[in-house]
Amino acid sequence: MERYVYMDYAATTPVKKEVLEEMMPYFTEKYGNPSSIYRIGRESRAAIDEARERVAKIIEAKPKEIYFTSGGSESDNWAIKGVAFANRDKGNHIITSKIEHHAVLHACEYLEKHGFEVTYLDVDEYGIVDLEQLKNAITDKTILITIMFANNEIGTIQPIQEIGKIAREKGVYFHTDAVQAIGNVEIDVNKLNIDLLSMSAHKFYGPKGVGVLYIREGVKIHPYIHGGAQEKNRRAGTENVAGIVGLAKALELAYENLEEHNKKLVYLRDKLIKEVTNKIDYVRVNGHPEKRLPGNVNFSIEFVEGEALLLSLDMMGIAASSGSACTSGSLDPSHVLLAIGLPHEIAHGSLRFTLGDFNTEEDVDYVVESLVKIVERLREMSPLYEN
Amino acid sequence: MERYVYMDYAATTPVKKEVLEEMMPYFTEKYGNPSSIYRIGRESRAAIDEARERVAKIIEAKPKEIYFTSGGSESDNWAIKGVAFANRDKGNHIITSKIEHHAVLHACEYLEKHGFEVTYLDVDEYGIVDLEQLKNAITDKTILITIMFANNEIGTIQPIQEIGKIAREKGVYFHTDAVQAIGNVEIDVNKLNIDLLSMSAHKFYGPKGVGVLYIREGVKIHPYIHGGAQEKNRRAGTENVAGIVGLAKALELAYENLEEHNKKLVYLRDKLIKEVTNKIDYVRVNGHPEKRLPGNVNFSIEFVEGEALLLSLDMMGIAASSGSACTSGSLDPSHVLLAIGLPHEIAHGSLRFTLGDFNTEEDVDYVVESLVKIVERLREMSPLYEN
Amino acid sequence: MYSEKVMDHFMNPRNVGEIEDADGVGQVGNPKCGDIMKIYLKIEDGIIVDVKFKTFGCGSAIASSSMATELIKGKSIEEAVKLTNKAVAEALDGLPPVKMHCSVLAEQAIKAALLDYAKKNNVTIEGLEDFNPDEDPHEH
Amino acid sequence: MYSEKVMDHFMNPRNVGEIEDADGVGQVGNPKCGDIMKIYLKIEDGIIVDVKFKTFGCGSAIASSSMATELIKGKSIEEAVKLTNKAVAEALDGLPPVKMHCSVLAEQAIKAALLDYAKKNNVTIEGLEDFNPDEDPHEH
Ligand SMILES: Cc1ncc(COP(=O)(O)O)c(C=O)c1O
Ligand SMILES: Cc1ncc(COP(=O)(O)O)c(C=O)c1O
Ligand code: FES
Ligand code: FES
Repeated sequence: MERYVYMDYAATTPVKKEVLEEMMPYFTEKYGNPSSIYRIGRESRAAIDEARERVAKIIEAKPKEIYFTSGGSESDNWAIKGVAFANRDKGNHIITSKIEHHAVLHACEYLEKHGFEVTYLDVDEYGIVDLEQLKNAITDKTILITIMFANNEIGTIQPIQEIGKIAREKGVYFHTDAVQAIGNVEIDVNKLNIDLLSMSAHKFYGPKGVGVLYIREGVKIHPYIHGGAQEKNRRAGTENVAGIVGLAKALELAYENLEEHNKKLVYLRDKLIKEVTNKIDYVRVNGHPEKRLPGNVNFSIEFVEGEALLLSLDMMGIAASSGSACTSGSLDPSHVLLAIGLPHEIAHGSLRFTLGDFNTEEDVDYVVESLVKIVERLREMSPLYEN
Repeated sequence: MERYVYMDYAATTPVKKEVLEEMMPYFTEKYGNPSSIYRIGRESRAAIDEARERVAKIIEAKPKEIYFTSGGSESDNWAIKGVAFANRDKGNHIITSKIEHHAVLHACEYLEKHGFEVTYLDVDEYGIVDLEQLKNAITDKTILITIMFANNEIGTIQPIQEIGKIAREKGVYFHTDAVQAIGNVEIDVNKLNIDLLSMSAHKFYGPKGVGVLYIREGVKIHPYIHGGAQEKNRRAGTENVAGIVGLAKALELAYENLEEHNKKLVYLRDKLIKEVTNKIDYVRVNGHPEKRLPGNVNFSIEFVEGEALLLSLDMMGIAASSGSACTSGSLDPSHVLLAIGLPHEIAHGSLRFTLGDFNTEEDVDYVVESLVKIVERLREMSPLYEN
Repeated sequence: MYSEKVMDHFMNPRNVGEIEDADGVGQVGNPKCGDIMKIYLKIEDGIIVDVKFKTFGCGSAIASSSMATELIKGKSIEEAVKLTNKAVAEALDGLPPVKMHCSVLAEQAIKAALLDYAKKNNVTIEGLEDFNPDEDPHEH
Repeated sequence: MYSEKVMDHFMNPRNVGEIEDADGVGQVGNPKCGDIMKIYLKIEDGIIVDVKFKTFGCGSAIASSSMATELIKGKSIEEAVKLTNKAVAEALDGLPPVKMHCSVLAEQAIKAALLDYAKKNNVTIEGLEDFNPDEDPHEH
């Protein structure tokens, strides 16, 4: 099988050529420590400061509100635990949703063991949080609302503006895990009343191991990694200069022709959904029909199991995922699919395709064609399927 | 001034060509998420597993005891806070030294705010911790001893084996910040009774933004970054595959011809010390005469101030540092120099040269020659100097 | 992740299907856990002359079914009842630790089919005394 | 980090040295803090006809001394006493925030030298009433 079709862009992306090119000098010639006073140190410092400005511009933030981290998971942990411990005197209540990424959920669970109370909001069948439940959940002990911008499994985009408005009106900080949304959706932290926002470069054609936490000026938050004076004394550790430069460049590229990019992805996405649902019976499309990420497709294919689907696809040279790539070590069905009301047996047959910049219409055709064969084969083996 | 002499290898190092070469494929072709089941995901997983084995071998650990992090600061924070909170039921006392890196000191200070007690051991004039004081400090509430392997400013190497022995005898966990030592000193975690050890790739010709925490099997420690199941559920976040591969390669190279490398550095180091102390009066060499890192030189030059020295050196194309590069945002003299008993006014005139693989004898000559001129010029301006 | 043997038995499973007039049929697993294994046995003179399976489950569940059926085909009931999940996993050149329970499923499905045979024919099979087909082999 | 002007005044400082028979000498700072600034003034008919400095301190302290002496040379006492640290920093095209106090040091050293002149000559200089040369401009 010569063909290789990567359709797991939500798991990670390749670094774009232009991004890698900007990164390269910072490994070898421009290797100075940004905290150093001499020329090559100042050059690294300047590169980071410039990256900070480039990132800030895209989300309409101030450069000094951008903090570089080691990725989405660190950003989520920092945002949630950092705000929680810094505002302990104000209250101990946090609101999140049932379909957050594990970086958010497990940070919240950790806080529950340390005297905090967490409300996990329900979502509807499409994966959208219940705004009334949110409003009712807020008490005078609530210090943080953390709701993801877009879901990594089913692609559902939350009503972030409304959530931001509610949070602002009640004087509660609002953090959003935008790891999946950034690069696919326009984000203006001011219009949306976002106080903290997480990103991760490898989800938008940047390198792995670098991310951002946006922290609105004035937000009370503790540092999470203590040590040197980097990042204005808020995030210690010698800066990953090459990674930071790569992140900024990748983000710029993503927003350079966002509209075109999204138009193409939506076209491919809808084609994939249409053809698969036409050609295979007992298939369900998970997530919201319109409020979804441009590249996200999430099916439940009855009577077959997700890993068996993935393995078969891999044998045909197709890369896809079942549930979140981050938790494929686990055998339990995805908490997201259960939260939108799928029965266990159907959740087990879930299959996620996430399209990206390098996918073509032929890729979609090939995936449809392959999937039809694979499902047929697996269903023939399945004791649950009667044809 | 055409010449450029980098003598700040303790601040950071360039990535070696061979290291970068091994990293490159993981940015573009081999970009799969290591948690993914398909081919390019499994290839990334295999690369990480291999890196883990390569690192383990060098410090005589088991591969499963190696955890990849975002750098030395995260490793230190994780080791200290992770052990502290996981062993809270056993005790709340931690022992460290006065000359640790800020990543250790500030993590300890954070714990002091959260109900822990910390003993900061004194050091002698050479920067060596007092073993008697250590023994006496241990109580039945002591859960962790964290002492750095080698100091980043003055290069002093601690009696790690003795410290490990004391810790083991008393049943207390022993963490060592080996960020400066690794790549310069042979380390066998078993012989030295080390339970946890931090490293950072960019200090040994690897990339910035990736590190290791070695955790001996059986050590009770909490995860620090919560989320996905990566690193056996102990450190969440999509792995920095390229960085991890680079770290392993760089570490291997460092130990490939350690003896030769060290011989060369010691020769250059001793030459630099000898010539500077011969040609400039009122100069003090800080740190231990023998128990010091092969590349470390730390002077105190009286009647002149450190930053003025650095700026002048930079104008001559020489990169050096004063105190720790990580804290050059601060105006206070280094806590390390104060701890070894230097008066403030002398600490302010401190100057660190750290030699590395790309330095030559000509570099040393040029530095000596330049420094003589610079000190003369600055002393002429100084109201403290009478000639 | 998986050995070549596992992938071979997953992609080209042996003995897939049903036996219309099976002498023993066993089903274990639970669709809620994402796995069901059903084994059909044809037994003549104490010998398993034919065996088929249907499996809803992950790759290693399918491979384990395939391998397990191969291992008991043509064997006596006494031999079949002694088949352990370890033997199945070993024959597949190993399974990842989190996937060992898929081989347990295969062992149990065969035992369940043998138990069904024993009940239908009013015989007892040594080694099945403690077997409970409804026990869940999953730790998750 | 530093402007070109700062680097120029650091590398080629103006008015370095001492004045043997100075009419006013001021010294501020503290070696413990890593900075001492000493200013020598030669004053004739209320005009600063010559000024020299010696400084132990960082790059911006040296540059500030150099710039400050340039700014008051040839000026009247009244003008000199009005010299602010801001004016020094501005003339240097700015200083990093953490280094602003180095310019304060320069302002104070000049005031201290003027005070010394006033005391020696038994005059009062308007604008020096509240000046205390021993106040530490460092926040650290
Ligand atoms: C002794 C020591 N520990 C920890 C660190 C922190 O490492 P990093 O900056 O890579 O996080 C450093 C370097 O800055 C160091 O020298
Ligand atoms: C929504 C979401 N949040 C957080 C993360 C964690 O990001 P990273 O793996 O880069 O730490 C991911 C990706 O795995 C994600 O999809
Ligand atoms: S059948 Fe449960 S994971 Fe294989
Ligand atoms: S004189 Fe104190 S830092 Fe400049």
